[in-house]
Amino acid sequence: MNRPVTTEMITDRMKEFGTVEQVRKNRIRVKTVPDKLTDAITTVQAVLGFDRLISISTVDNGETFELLYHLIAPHRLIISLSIDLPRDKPVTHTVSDLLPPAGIYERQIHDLFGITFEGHPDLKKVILNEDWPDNEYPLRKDWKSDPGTFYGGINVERS
Amino acid sequence: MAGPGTGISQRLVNWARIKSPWITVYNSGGCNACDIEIIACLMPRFDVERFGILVKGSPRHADILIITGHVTLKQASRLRRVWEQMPEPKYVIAVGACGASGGVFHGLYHMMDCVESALPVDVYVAGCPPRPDEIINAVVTCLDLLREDASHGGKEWRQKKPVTGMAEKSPTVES
Amino acid sequence: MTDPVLILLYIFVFPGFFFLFAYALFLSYLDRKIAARMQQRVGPPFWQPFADFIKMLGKEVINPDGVDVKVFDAIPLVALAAVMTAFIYVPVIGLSPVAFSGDLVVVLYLMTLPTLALFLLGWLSRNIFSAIGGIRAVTQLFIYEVPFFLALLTPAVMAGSWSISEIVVWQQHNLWLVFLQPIGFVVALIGLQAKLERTPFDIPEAETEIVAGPWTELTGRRLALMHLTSEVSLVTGSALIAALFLGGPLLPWTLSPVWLNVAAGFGLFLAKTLAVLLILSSITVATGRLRIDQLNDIGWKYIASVALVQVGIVLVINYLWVTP
Amino acid sequence: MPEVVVPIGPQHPALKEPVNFRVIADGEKIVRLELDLSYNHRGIEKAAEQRNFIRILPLLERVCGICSHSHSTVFAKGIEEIMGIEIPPRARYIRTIIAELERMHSHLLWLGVAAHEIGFNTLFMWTWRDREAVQDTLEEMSGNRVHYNMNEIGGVRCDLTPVQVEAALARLPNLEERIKKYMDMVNSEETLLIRFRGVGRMSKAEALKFGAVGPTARASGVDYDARRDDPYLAYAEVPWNVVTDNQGDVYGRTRVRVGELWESIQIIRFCLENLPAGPVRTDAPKNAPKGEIFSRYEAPRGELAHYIRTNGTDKAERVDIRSPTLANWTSVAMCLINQNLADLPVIVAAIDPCVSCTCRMVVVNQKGSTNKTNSPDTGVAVRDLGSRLSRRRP
Repeated sequence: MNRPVTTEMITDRMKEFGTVEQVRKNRIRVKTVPDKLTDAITTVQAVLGFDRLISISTVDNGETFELLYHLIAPHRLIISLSIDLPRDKPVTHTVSDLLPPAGIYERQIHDLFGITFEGHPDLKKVILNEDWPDNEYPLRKDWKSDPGTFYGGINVERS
Repeated sequence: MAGPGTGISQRLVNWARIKSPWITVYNSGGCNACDIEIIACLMPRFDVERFGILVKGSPRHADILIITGHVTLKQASRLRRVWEQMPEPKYVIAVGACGASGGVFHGLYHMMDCVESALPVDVYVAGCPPRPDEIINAVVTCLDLLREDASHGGKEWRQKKPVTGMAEKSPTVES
Repeated sequence: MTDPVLILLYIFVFPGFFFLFAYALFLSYLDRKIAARMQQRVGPPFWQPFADFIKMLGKEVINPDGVDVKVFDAIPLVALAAVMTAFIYVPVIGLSPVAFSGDLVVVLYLMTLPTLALFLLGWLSRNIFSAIGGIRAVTQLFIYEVPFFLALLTPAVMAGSWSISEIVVWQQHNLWLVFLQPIGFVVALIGLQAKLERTPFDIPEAETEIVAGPWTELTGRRLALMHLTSEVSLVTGSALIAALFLGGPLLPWTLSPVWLNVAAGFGLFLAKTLAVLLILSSITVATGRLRIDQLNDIGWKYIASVALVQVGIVLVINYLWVTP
Repeated sequence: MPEVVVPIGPQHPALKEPVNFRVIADGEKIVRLELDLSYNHRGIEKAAEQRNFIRILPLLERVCGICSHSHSTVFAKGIEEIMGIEIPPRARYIRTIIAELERMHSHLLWLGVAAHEIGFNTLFMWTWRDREAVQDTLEEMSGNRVHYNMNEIGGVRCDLTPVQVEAALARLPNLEERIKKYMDMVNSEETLLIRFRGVGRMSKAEALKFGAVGPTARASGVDYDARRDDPYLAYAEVPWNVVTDNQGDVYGRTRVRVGELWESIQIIRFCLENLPAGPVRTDAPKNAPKGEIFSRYEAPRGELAHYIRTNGTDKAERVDIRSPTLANWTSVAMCLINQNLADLPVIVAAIDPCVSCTCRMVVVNQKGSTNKTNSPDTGVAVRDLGSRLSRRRP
């Protein structure tokens, strides 16, 4: 990058993808729509020099799932692209071709939240026991673990 | 020669079993704090080799199986399989609060609740994580159990009520 | 020394099997103690190897399914027998009564049997780790065998006879061979370290890569016998090197009463084997494990060529020295 | 030799923690690798949503035994920023001291385990003997050798008395001299060099592409360090510098870690010498206002990130833990292609995996073949044990 990238540059560059707000000194949060996500990431990677995906965080806020993609750049600014997915059809396109580490995080999110990522090379059950029933997604808010017998016959509310 | 437990050769074998207990460590899903405390036992400060305790890689060579951490669902069958691979006079030590009751992770959804639910445990060690000298003390109590069992001819006399869930349908490991 | 009862006594009791069993356990204890003290640990007590051996005998024997149990039991016995008979030919108190010209070759052959036994055990126990361990044991055998034999046969060439006892007698009149052939001595030590599969060369039994290599499926008495084989071959190897290079158990001058002479010879034998053991232990402590392909490079490029150079030097010396 | 599948299973002497590798090896060369990490999945994030801010810190500390202070500090730091409270300077210094002591004991532990992987047990014994000095200091300060439980929302649980400060300062010179010895041992010891140099090499571009973090990335020249990029606790006021190396292989990672050991000692000495006076904690409100934060921390293994969202109650609505080893698994899978089978423990140990942190993720690596690969679990059929215990919603 010939000239240092400033937050103003990022905010006006990303305006076209959705509402941009500066959360903290070096944190920028962009709220976009699922289908604009892939080219948002490509512009961020190509133009603004964000080269590393830190992580993908997911939050279940009632009627939608919110996915946040955090990227970092050599100039120490962090951008978080967030998208909302409807609860009944949580489907979005994978980004693991653009960012290889995303392959890991997407499989985890699929397992714990049930969000399917199209085009993911190998979206299989990953972190739960082989015998875990398929349509149970533990990290969803409405999922309560089986208040059944605590092992040994003592009834305990299980978190 | 007198009964099983009193012959000269039997006493020699008992002496040898007490003098050279070989252990193998299995982390069945814990936070590996207990693991690093067990490895600290081998180090120059708490050197356990002076008691003849060696850490062996494969369960085939070990007498005592030390389990650290609680048992996650996925670990249950593998833990059971490792336990079955050990040759007979074998003992199990469950280390830490996780081994006894699941500790901080008690009641989480991807976990069985204590080591006892997967296999019969002989000695528990309190602490999260227990200090290395407490772990050595656990091995010593395990050896006392061994000395008592030798005089009664095996572990059966001491086996309390069969472990719930395990006895009524012992898991068939498909060969 | 031709009285059969005395020979039987020699083979079975004193420098024979009973003494060898006790001395092997003692050397194993010393080896672990030296290694522990060098790592600033206290180290095991005196009776530890004996307790390990008896405990392993008392353990349950598990036969992995699909394994021919009779063969699985026979192999450790064959390995132990081979190494123990090799010890008879090495002079312990004076010259060995059963020595014949060419017993050096017999001893070297008998010393390689444990490695083949390890390979068979690894291959038989149908476990992926032991199979890989077995293959590594044999590949390592090819690498260190040539330089080891070269290093041990040059003393025979210099002393002009293939019997260990005669080499020892030859060394009484001339210098010890360790001064005449220092390179041969070093190569022999490295070869012995590789034959006993100790740390720089313990690739077959690499504890952190393939669980326990060929030893994985051994339990109970088989494990006890294989441990004993490795300890006995430690004794035989160090006694062999002590005899060939450090002058063996004979004093340069003979003391008046015969029993004092024999006792002094035995003391020399103990001192020399302990010296060799100290060198081997410090090598074990000071180095980490090599990879099989690195061992291949080092083995053939350096050790084998150095051994050849040693043979060349010996031939030249022989040629100059013999002709008056 | 046809392709051989070598399962390095959950129970393996090289791996101190349960991770399952299915290595497809052709002779001694590794062709493909499938990891299965989910043995340690405990469901901590689900439990974290049910615990208030006092009960959550012990749980978060036990995500991983070796970097326990990291997890509780990154969470406490995030919540304090959401609440907008400022912890007293003395508490910041004490947290930095404990953080750096934990980094030292983690790196010394790692150096020993790496030497053990190649069979060099002497260094294993020596490094762990010196680690006992760090453990004693931690035990004096916090009462426990591994889980220190020093953190509290709004400050530190217990203060450092002058006697403890003197005792800690007295131990530093001996540690410094030992670390100097390890530094030239790592550089000159032939038996280490022959097994570490040129093994598991990763270029800077690959490190960035596969998202490597911490010493693994810094050994390939990637200059990221959360302590300097997002200065937190007392790192802004302490003179220290980031250790990077451009070797990119296991040897480079060893040098970076030993260099960081040296830096930690200087940080600890600086913090201990000018420890500001004053209170140790401020009283924090019971509920956190509605908000979210992406709080980052430089754990011994790499950059640890917690995404915390609060909803005005005294419980966190969502805690998303992304641990450093989780990011390193992709890069280690790539480094392992066509290396020797004998090098697998060394390369895996080189990223200092803390499987308890990564209670997620199977990474499946493709070696140019078709993208479609799977990871059948080698475990035994679990019909009998697992199915009876799995959870059915009523």
